[in-house]
Amino acid sequence: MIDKTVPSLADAVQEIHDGATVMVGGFGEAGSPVELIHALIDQGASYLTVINNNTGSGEVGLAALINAGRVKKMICSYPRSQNSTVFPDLYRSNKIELELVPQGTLAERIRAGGAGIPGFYTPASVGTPLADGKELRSFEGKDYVLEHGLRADFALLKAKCADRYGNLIYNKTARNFSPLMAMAGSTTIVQVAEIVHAGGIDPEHVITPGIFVQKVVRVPNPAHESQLVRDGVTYP
Amino acid sequence: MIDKTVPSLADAVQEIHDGATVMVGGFGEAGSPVELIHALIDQGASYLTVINNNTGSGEVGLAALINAGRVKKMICSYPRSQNSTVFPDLYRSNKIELELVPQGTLAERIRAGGAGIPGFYTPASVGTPLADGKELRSFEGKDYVLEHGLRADFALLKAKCADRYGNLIYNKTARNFSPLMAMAGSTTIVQVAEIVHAGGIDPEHVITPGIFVQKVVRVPNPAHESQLVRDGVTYP
Amino acid sequence: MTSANTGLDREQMAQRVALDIPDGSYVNLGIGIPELIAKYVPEGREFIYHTENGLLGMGPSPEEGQGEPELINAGKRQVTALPGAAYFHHADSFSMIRGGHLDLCVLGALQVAKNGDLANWSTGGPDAIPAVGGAMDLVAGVKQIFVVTQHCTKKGEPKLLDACTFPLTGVGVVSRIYTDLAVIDVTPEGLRVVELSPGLDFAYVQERTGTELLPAATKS
Amino acid sequence: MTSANTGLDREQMAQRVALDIPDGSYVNLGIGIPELIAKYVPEGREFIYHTENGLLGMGPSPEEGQGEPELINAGKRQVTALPGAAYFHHADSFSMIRGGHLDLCVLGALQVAKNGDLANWSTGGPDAIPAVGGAMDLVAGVKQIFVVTQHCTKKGEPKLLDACTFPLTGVGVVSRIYTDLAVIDVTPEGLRVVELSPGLDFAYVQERTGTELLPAATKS
Repeated sequence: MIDKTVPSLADAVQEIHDGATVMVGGFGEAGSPVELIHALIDQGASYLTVINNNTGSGEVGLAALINAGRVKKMICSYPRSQNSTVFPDLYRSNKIELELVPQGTLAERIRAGGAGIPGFYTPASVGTPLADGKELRSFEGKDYVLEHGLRADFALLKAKCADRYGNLIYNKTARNFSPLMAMAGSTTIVQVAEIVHAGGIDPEHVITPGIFVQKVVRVPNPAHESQLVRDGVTYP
Repeated sequence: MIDKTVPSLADAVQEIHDGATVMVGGFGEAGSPVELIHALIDQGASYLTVINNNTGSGEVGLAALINAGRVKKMICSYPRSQNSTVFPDLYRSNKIELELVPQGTLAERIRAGGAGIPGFYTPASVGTPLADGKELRSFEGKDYVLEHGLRADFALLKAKCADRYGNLIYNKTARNFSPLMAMAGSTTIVQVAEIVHAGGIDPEHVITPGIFVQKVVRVPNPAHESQLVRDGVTYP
Repeated sequence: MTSANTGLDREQMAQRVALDIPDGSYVNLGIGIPELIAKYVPEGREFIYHTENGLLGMGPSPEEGQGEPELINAGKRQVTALPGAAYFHHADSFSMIRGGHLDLCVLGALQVAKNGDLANWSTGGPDAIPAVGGAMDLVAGVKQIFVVTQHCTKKGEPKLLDACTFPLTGVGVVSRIYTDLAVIDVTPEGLRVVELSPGLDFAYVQERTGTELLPAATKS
Repeated sequence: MTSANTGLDREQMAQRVALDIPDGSYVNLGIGIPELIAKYVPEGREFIYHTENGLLGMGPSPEEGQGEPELINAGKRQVTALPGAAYFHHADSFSMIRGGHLDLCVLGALQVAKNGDLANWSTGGPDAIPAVGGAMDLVAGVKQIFVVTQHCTKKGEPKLLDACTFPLTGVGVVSRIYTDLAVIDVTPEGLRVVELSPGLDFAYVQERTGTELLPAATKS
């Protein structure tokens, strides 16, 4: 019987290796898999390349992973936060690399990676410094830039509910990048608040079909990053 | 107040002009907007370029539109049917053009058109006659072919349910190409069995957000193509 | 608050922009003053707000204590969803943007050039943390781009220029500019004043602008 | 039905393929003999069937009269959806295919070459209506491609050849071939017989094959 659930957060992140590329779901705190990230900090993998729209907040979740010195490079669209100096401090002292990608291009690159599309053309960034060194091409008289599909060894995601096949549904704007990263991660690991029986999610309502998911772990009451920051929590 | 519903099928298809490019939803009979196609036959527009995975069955729906001589060119992946000779007969006598596209490439071209992506690379068809004349490019040692986004003046679709904003949900495998064509049609026209109040579709369950839809018409009990064919119906 | 004869305040600027949005428009609002526009839908019109993190049909901020950490806008503030809303993932959201499905986007600006070039993501300074978000996708894809901004920087330097000196967000993308001092169109001839804020004259605005302004067409 | 000493019938061929599918596999089945495989899931295994028109977790044909015209497979036959199924649109479906997420696809063939080239969509005849469907996407994207086919055409011509004469579906894509006469691997050295159908000998199969067959590695 197919059953993708694993018993613990430690089991879920166990195989993430030094030097791995890791996509992390979420836009700001919405959809951020805080507990999986903390388990990854405990696990110890280093020299990671992390793909997320942002760089976390406070000193929990993604910001804590960066603060712990585990991240060699960030690929993101908006590495600033109103309540964290973790990334800016490391960036200014040349201790972390940054690949800055427009948000829509980042989303489409991740989707392309998961969809077996190695390259596509987009109008975003044409004529700006973010197109420097990239191939331009004209279609019907308008310029576009060539962008490449993006894949990752692992994707760490948060969803609302899963079944044993790994079918997922999300909560409101916590959906954001996660369905794309599920496709682009070779091993997609998801924390969910609830696990239901097969058929417990209406086949019409599934957002991420289970084929894109390898491991599911239950975290019944996930923390909200903003609450942790307000409470002055730091990790570890 | 935004209200995309129109009172009749004739109103829905009224502005389709001679020479228009028209995407028609459906894979086989599942999702085929039979009533909208029949309204288009009544309306009279000709020299159409039609994009659909197939070419219809019997002498109803898409096959009837082709049989009426309204279609100059088909873009599809599988222009054969077990119970129709309409397209094959016209094709063999050079009375209709065919652009044959692999099914996944067709889907991705339509999505790309709707998503503002003018071109992308796919491994499908490399080394086959369907790649003849197309640009090849190597990414990480593997060859891919350049394909172009596809848009249409109109998309004719069938869905299960809509609200006044044009938010759509579909029925089972009748979903197929329709959410993509909704994105790629400049004017997207949808027949639905039911129209509900705003909020009547859970925002988590919407498959096609209303921004992609321009007109909605209610067809409470849509015909099934296979039933019409069994009943010996022909249109008009 | 600014005094009446030095132009509109932020709320008035937002209100002024809202007047020009046609009924039924699909609109994306940037962070800052643009966010305020949602409060000022003119009587008899309905706008549908898109936020690029995955919501169409975005409603106003929730009542104190009623918000949800996972229902936020692109500025990461808590919002609500109106009846008829839809959630979707980022690729679908930017398909709406890149595919030309949104009617209007209103953004803030660091600089705007007379040809409609926009710079709004980086001052290019050596210590700046570059952060672009969705701005480049929005200006490349949305049908019409409005800018709403203070006419000058806090130091009094003009933001409307012959050419931007900061890194660009997009080339020739802005069609109209709303400032505390004026409403200005980007035209093939350059920046043309459409409307002066109450109590201000053309010379006053020109003095605070780094490119030659054209007077309103009807006044010429 | 064929007699025992001339090889497997269609059902037996399908059953033979099913034996080689690992537990937990995501599988796409082509039209024809491949469709029959779904009936023969070996004891203790669970396969998840994908049909490219938008369903994962496809179940068997419905009971007579219980079918739905809008719940069909890629061959346009009515099917069912199992608990844990998911519906999706065509772009997502072919993302599964092109993105390498499916473990196995079993297809029919007109011809297979010794290097794994597959021709299964057109005879290239002047009167043929070309129709490719999803075959080119499947062979380009799915991790492993099996072919199940009669060893020869109805006219007795070999389908396994040095090189295909019909238009290709994909280049070097087939890894294993199941026919009524044998199970054959595509190897760098050419086609290698893995297993002969009961009652048949190597020479009998070689006679009916248009390329040199290699004997099973264990027998050499």
